[in-house]
Amino acid sequence: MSNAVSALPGAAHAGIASVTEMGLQGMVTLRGDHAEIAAAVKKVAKQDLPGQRRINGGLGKGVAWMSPDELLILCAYEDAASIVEKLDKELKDAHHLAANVSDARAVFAVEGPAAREVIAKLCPVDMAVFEDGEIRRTRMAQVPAAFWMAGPDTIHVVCFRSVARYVFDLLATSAAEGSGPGFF
Amino acid sequence: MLLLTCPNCGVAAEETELAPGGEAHLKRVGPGSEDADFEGYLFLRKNPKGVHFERWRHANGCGKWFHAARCTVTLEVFGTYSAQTTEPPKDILLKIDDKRPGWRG
Amino acid sequence: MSTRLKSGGRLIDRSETLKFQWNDKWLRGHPGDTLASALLANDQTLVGRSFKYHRPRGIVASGVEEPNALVGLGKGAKFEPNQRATTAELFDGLIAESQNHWPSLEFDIGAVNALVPKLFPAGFYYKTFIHPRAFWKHVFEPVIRKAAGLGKAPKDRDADRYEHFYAFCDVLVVGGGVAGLNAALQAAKEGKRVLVLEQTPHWGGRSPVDGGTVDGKPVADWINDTVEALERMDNVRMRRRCMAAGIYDHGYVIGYERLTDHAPAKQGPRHRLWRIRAGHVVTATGAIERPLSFAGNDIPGVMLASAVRDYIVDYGVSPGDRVVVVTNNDDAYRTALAVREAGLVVPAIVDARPEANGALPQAARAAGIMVKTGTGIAKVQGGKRVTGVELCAQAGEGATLETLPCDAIAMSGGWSPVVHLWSHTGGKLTWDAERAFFAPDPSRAPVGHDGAPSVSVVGAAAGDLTLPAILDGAEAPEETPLRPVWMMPEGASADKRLKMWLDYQNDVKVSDVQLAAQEGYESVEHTKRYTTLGMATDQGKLSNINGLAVLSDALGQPIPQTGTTTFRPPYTPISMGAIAGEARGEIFQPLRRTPIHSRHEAAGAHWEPVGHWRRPYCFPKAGESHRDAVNREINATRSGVGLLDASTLGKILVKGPDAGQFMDMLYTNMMSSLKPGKCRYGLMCSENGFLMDDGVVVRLDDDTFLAHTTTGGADRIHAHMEEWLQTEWWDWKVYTANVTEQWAQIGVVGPKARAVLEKLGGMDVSAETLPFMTYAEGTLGGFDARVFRISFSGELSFEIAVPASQGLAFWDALAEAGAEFGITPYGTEALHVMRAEKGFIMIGDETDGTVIPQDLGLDWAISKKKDDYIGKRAQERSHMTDPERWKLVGLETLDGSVLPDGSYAVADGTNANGQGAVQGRVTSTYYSPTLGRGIAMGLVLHGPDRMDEEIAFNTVSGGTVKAKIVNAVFYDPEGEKQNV
Amino acid sequence: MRRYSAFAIAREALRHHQGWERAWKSPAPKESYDVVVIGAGGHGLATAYYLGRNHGIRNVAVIEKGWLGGGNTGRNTTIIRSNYLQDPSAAIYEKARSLYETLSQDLNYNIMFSPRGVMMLAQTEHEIRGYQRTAHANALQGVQTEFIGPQKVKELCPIISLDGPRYPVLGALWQPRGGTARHDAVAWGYARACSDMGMDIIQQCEVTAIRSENGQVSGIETTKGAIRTRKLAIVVAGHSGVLAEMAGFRLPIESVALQALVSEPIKPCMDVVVMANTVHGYMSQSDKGEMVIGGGADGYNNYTQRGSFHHVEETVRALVETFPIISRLKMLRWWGGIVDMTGDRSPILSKTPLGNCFINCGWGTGGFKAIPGSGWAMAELVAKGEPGPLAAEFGLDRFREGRFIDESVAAGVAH
Repeated sequence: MSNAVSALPGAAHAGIASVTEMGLQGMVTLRGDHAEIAAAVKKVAKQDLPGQRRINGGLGKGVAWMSPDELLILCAYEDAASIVEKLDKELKDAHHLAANVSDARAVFAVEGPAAREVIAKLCPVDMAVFEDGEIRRTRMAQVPAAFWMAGPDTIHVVCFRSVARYVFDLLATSAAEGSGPGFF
Repeated sequence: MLLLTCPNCGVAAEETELAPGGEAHLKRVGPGSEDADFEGYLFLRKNPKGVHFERWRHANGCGKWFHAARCTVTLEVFGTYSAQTTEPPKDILLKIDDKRPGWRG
Repeated sequence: MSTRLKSGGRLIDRSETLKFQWNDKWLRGHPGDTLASALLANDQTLVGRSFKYHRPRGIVASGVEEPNALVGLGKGAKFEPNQRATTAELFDGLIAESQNHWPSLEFDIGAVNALVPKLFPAGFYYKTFIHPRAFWKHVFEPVIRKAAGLGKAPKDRDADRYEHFYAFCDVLVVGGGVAGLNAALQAAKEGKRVLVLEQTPHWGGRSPVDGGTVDGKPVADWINDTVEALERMDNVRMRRRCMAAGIYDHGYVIGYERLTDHAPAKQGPRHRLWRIRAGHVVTATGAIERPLSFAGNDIPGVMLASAVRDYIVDYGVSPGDRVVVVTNNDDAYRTALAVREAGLVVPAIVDARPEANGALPQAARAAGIMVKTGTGIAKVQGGKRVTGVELCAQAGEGATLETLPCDAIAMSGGWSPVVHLWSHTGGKLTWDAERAFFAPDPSRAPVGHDGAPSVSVVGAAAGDLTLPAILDGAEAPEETPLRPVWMMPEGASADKRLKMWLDYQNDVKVSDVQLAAQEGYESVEHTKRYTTLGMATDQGKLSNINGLAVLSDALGQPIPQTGTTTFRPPYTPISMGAIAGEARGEIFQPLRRTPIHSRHEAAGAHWEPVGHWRRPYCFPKAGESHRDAVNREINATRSGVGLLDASTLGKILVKGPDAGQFMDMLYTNMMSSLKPGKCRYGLMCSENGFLMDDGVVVRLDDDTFLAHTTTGGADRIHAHMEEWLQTEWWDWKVYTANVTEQWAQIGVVGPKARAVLEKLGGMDVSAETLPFMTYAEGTLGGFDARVFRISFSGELSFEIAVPASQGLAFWDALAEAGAEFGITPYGTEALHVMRAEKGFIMIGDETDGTVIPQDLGLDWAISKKKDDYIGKRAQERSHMTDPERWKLVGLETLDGSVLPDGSYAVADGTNANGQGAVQGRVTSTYYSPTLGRGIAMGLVLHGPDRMDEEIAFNTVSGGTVKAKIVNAVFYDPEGEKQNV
Repeated sequence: MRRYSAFAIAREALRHHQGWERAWKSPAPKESYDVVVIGAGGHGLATAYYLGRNHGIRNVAVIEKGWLGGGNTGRNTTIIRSNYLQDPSAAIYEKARSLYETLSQDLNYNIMFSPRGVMMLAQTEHEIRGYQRTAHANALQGVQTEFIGPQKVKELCPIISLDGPRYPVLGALWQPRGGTARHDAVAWGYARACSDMGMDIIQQCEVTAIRSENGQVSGIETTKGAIRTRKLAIVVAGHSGVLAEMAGFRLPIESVALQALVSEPIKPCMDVVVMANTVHGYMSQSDKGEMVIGGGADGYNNYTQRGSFHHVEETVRALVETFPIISRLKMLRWWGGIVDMTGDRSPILSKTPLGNCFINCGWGTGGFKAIPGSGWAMAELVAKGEPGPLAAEFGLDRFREGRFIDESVAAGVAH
C-alpha cells in the first residue's frame, strides 16, 4: 500500500563496491516438511523445491532453503499476503506455518568486482568458493544475515529491518575507498 | 576457535555462528520426581577431561540444534549428529573407541 | 662511530633522501631504511633507557626481536608508544622520540638506580616496602609506577580505522624466507590453495645477507624466480607486512597486516586483522640469534652479529669503525667478513671454542682477521657506548689478558628456532643438545579438529639452520658445530655476573636468575615471574634460552628438565585497534530501531537503551526536565490519550495441532483453554523455576497462538521455544516463527483512546464488539490492523499492530486524528510509572532471576490443573516453597516521599556475619503524578500478612525511611477504567 | 625464617645476596598428616596457612600437581573488590578484602595490595537501579561503596569517554578500598609462611586416587606415593570435577576457559580499576604499566587453557570504545585459565558425601579476590568439620534445595 516504506529508502554508497538498499521486497516464511510442502510451493510460488542451502530464482520471484523444515519464498511485496493465503489453503491438511515477513526484513545489493571482499570482511564464510545459487545464513559482524549471488559481481544481503542502518553502515565502511584487500 | 559441521544445513560453522548448549542426552525430570534426581538433571552435569557429548545450536545460521562429540582436552571433534536422538550414534561411538581406547572408563 | 657507508645497502634507494625527526632533531635517511638503520646512519647509538635501572640502551638487533630500540612514533591522534625502531619503515616526515627517561635521553635521573644494582636484586619489591602499611599505596607504588612503564600513553582518540578479513586456504605458510617460499611452491604445485604471510616488507628472509647459491646461482636469484612463479599461480596468495600473530584451535590463525604504517598518506585502514582458517599450517618462521652473557653486554654498541651484518649489507650502515666479533659458532664469521668487506676494521674475532677451523674461520684468517680461540670477553669498556673490550680465557674466571679498543661488538651465542607458533596450540619441543636449542618435535605436533597434525615446520624454525639443509641444489660454506656458552667466562665472579644482562629491557641479569634458583623459585614459570625475565615487550625472544640455561645450571639439572615457559600469542604485539576492527563509533554495536524511530528522534526523544534497541525514555519539550516530561505524559494519558511505540515487544507465532499442549508447558497458565479471539496474560518460567518473561498470549485460531514477550525477551524466548521443540519434544507438531519485526505496534491509551480510533474510522472498536482482553483484525484509517484490547496502564487501551513498513504512516495518522484530543506520545518511564500505579509487575524490576511467580502474588496465573510446566518441578523444592520467602506488596512512605531505588527493609540486629539484618527490599519506586506522592513495590517477609504495618528502609547514608505496607494496586483497584 | 626488609636487602647486598635462604622448602611427603590440602594455588595455600594460624593445625601437607601458584592464581587480572549484592558473597569477599589490607605485614612478604579503588560503570537505567541496589545492600553489609555520578567518574579516570555514541556513562558503583595485588606474590607469600610453620608443600606431585574407609577419607595415592590423612581438603579450581570423581561424587560444575590479556607497558594513565559490564570489559593498569584486561569465558567445556579469539575481540572492542586512547596500544600477551562454573556462579565451600573430605571450588571468574577469605573460611570448615558463618551458605546442598546465591541479578557480574 502507498504508505509502505522500506527500512532505508534510497540508501546508497559507492566505494570499492556499491551498496544499495533494494526497497520493499515480498517475503514469506514457510515451515513444514519439505516433501509435504513441495507441491504447494511449486503451485503457489512457481518454483521447484531448492536443495540444501540453495536458492531458486531471486528477489521478486524465488524460493530459498533456510533449514530442513523452513523455506523463504521471495515475491513482489504486494503479493506476500495472498501467497500466505494460498499456501494455507493448499496446505490446510498439512502441518505447516506460513507467515508474511516482508516487513521484518531489509535487503541490500553489494555490487562490483570487490563485492565478495566486502562480505568477507564481515562474515566467517569462504567467499572465494561461494557459488551461484547458494544461500548462506550466517553472522554479519554482530547480527544474523543471509546472502546469495545475484550476479557475477552482485550479492544480495538480507537482514532484519531493525538493524538495517547498522548493516548498511557496516557494508559502506567495508566498501570504503582504498580498503580493498585484493584477495579474490 | 572451534569449527563444527552442522548436520542440519551442512555448513562447517566456526564458533561465532554457534551457541553452546551444554551436556547432551539429558533426561528431563518432571514433577513428582526425587529432589536428588532433579538436582542431577539440572545441575550435576558431566564435566569430563576427555570425550564429551554436548549440544550446540547453529544460532547464526539455520537455527537448528545438533549434537557434537568432542574431546575437552585436545578439542578433537569425533563427529556431529542430530539433536533428535537420546544417545550418540553407533558409528561415532566406534570411531571414539578406535581413537580413545578405554574412554568409556 | 656508526655511519652510512659510501656504498652498499641492497634495500635502500640512495637516489632519494628522506627527512625524519628524532627528539626534535631533524635527520636524514633513504627509502628502504628502517628507523633503526637510519638512526645508526646518523650515529644515534643511544636510543632508550631500560625499564628498571634506566641504563643506556642501544640497538641490539635488526628485526622483531629487538628489546631496546622502542620509540614513540607519530603525534597527537596518530601517536603510538613502544614501536620497535628495527621494524618501523622510514618515511618522509616520520616523527620519533625516545622513551623512559627524564629529563633527557642523555641525562636521565632514573639512572641512579643503575648505580646500585646490588640493592635491586630479583624479588627486591617482594622483600621491601612492607612497612609502614599505608606507604605502599601512597609513597612507594606511585614512585615505582612512574619509573616503570616505558612509553607515554596516547592522549587522543585514534584517527585511523581498522578492519577484519576472513580468508580460507588449504595451506597457510608462515614466513616468506627460502624455506617458506619453497614449501609454498610445493603445496601450490599440488594444486592446493596457498596463502603465504611474511611479516617484513621483503621476501627471502636472511638468505640474501647470509649468502649461498642454488644451482650455482646466488640465492637471491632463486628467491626472485620463486616469488615470481608463485605470484603467477591463481591458487596462491602472497602478503607482505602481514604477520601470523597466533595460531588457535582448528586451524584458525590470526594475521596482522600493516597497511599504512610505512605510508601514512595511503588511503584505507591502518591495520587489517586476518581471520584465517587453514587446512594446514606450515611455519617457516626462521631462527633468532642469541646474545652472549658477558659483563657489560648491554652497553650501546654491543649488537647481535647477524644484526651488524644486516645493517652493513641491507642498509649500507656501519655500526662502528672497529668491530670486535665474539662468538661460539661459525656463522658469526660471516659478520667479520662483511665488516671487512665494507672496509672497516675487525680488531679480532673472539671465539670461545678451543679451536675454529671451519670454512668460514679459514676464510676470515685468509682475509687477515685475527682469530682468538678459547677466548672470552672479561668486560666491555664504556658507558653510553662501547669504547673497548677486555679479553680473557673463556675457561677462567675473567682475568683480563688484553684490551682492544673498539666501538662496536658483534656477538653470537648461536641460534634459536622460532617455535612460538608451533607451540601456540600445544606443539611440543625437544632439546637438541648438539646444537643447543629447542626445536619442534614433529611426532608431537598440535592437532586439528580431526585429531590429525595441523601444523608442520620447515627451515631454520625446524632447526635446519643452513641453506643446503633447506633446499636441494643449494650450497654454502660447511659450518662446524658450535659450543654452548651460557656465561663468559665460565668461572665469572659474582661482580661480573651482576653485569651480565639476559633481559635488556627488564634489566634481568645472570645473578638475578641464580638468586631466584637459590631462593627456591625453581620452576621456569616461577623464575620468569620472580625476575620478570622474558616478560618485556620482546617477550624474551633474546633472553629466554640464555635465562633457561643459567637457571638449569643453577639447579644442576639438564635444560630439558627445566623446560620452557608457555608460548602465547601474539608473536609480536598487535594493535588494540586492529583487534577491535570496524566495530567503533556508530557501528560499535548494532543499534535496533523501530519503524517509528525517526519520528521519535525528530520529537527530541531522550533515549534509553533496552538491549540493542533504543526506546524513548520520554519526550521532553523545550526547557522541560525529564521528570516534568514524564509527569506530563502520564497526566495527559490518564486524562486524555497517550501514544506509545510498543513495536519492540516480542511477537512469536506458535502453530500446529500440538500448539496448545506446548503453550501449556511454556506458560504457568492454562493456555490450551484460551478461546480464539481472546487474550490472556501469561507467565513463563525457566526450568529452574524462576520467572523469566511475561506477556499477553492471543489465540488467533484453533491452531495458532501469538505470544507477546518483553522487549528483551523476543529472541531469547523464541530460542527457548525452539530449544524445547527441537531437543525435548521433537515429536510434537508445533512450528514457531518470530514475527516481532513484521509489525509496528502502537499503544493508544487513555479514556479518549476509542474516540481517536473512531475518528480514524474503520473497524468497530466498541466495548461490545471488542471487549477487554479480546482481539480483532480489520482496517483503521485504511491501514490493515490487528487490534488488541489489552492494557499495561490501567486505562482504556488498544494495542494496534500494522505492518512495519506502514508503522510510521500509522503513527502519523494517529497523531493527526488524536490532535484534537491532545494525544501525547509517551516513553518507557511513563509506561513504568503507570504500570506501577496499577501494581503490574515488570520483568527486570520485580524479577531479577531469583524470583518465582509465587513471590509476586501471581498464584492466580499458575494453573493448578496442569501436571507439568517448565519450572513446575523446580518450584517444588524446599527453598521455593519456604513460607519465609519475601512476597510482593505495595509501599507508601509516610511523608509521601519517593523511596530510594534499591533500598532494603532493615530488621533488628545482625546476621551471623555481622551484616545488618534485612526483611525485604524495594523492587520499583516512583513518583506518581496521578497520586501526587511516592509509590513503590517491594518484596517483604510475610508482606501480605502485614498490611498497614510500618517498616524502615535504609538509605546509603546510613539513615532509614519509614514506609507503610499497602496493597500494590495504587490506582483503580477495581479495574473499571481499563474495562470500558 | 629470615625476615624480609630493606635492611636485610642492604646487608645481603654486601655479600652478593648469597645469604638468602629458600622461600619455601621442598620436602618429600611424610607417611601421614592431620590434613592434606590438594592444590597449592592461592586458595589451597591460604587454607593451610589459616589452619595453622587460626586453628593450630600444622601437621599439614599441600599437594600440587604442577608448581605452586601455577594455576589461576597466576593467571587472573588481580582485581580485589567486595561490592557484591548477596549477603553471603559480600561477607566472604569483604573478609578477604580486609585481610588483603594487612596481608603483606602478616606474611612479611610484599603482595603489593593497592587499594586504588574499583568502579563499575552504569551505562543503562537498569544498571543504575542494579548498582543502587548493591550500594544499599553494601551499606548494611559493612562494605564501603557509593554510587557516583559521571563527573566523579571522569575525575577518577580521565581516560574514560563519558559519552560514547552507544552507552553514555551514567554513573558508577565506586568501592574506594577495592584494588589490585601482585597475584604471584600472594601464592608465594602464603607458601613461605606455611613452610615456615613446618607445613610440607609438595610440588610436582599429582593425586591419582582418594582412599576411604567406611565412608571416611583415609588418604590419597600420588605420583610420589601414598599419603595417609585424617582430613582432606580439595582446592583445585579448574580440576575440581576430576578430583570429585576420585572421591566418588559429582559436582554442579563445568570447566570452561577464561581469557585475559595485557598491553605493552606505558606510563601511568589509569589509577583505578574500571569494569564496564554493559559492554563486557574491564581494565586496570599494573605497576609495570601494562593495561590488564579481562576477557570473556567460553560457553563450552574446555581444559586447554586456551579460549577462542572472538572473546578477546569483544572485550577489546568494548574497551577501545570506553577508553579511546588504548586503540593505538598493542596487545602484548594473551592467556587463558580453566575456571569452574557452578549452577549459580557462586563458589562451593562444603562438606562432601565422603566423610572428612571437604571441597572449595566454583569460584568461576572471581577467585583471586577471595583468596584470604576463602582460606579463612575453608580452614574453619576443615578444622571444625562444620562450616562457620562465612561458609555456611555455600554448601553443596543448596542446589538440591533451590537456595541459590545469584550475583548476576544485580547489573554486576562475577569477575
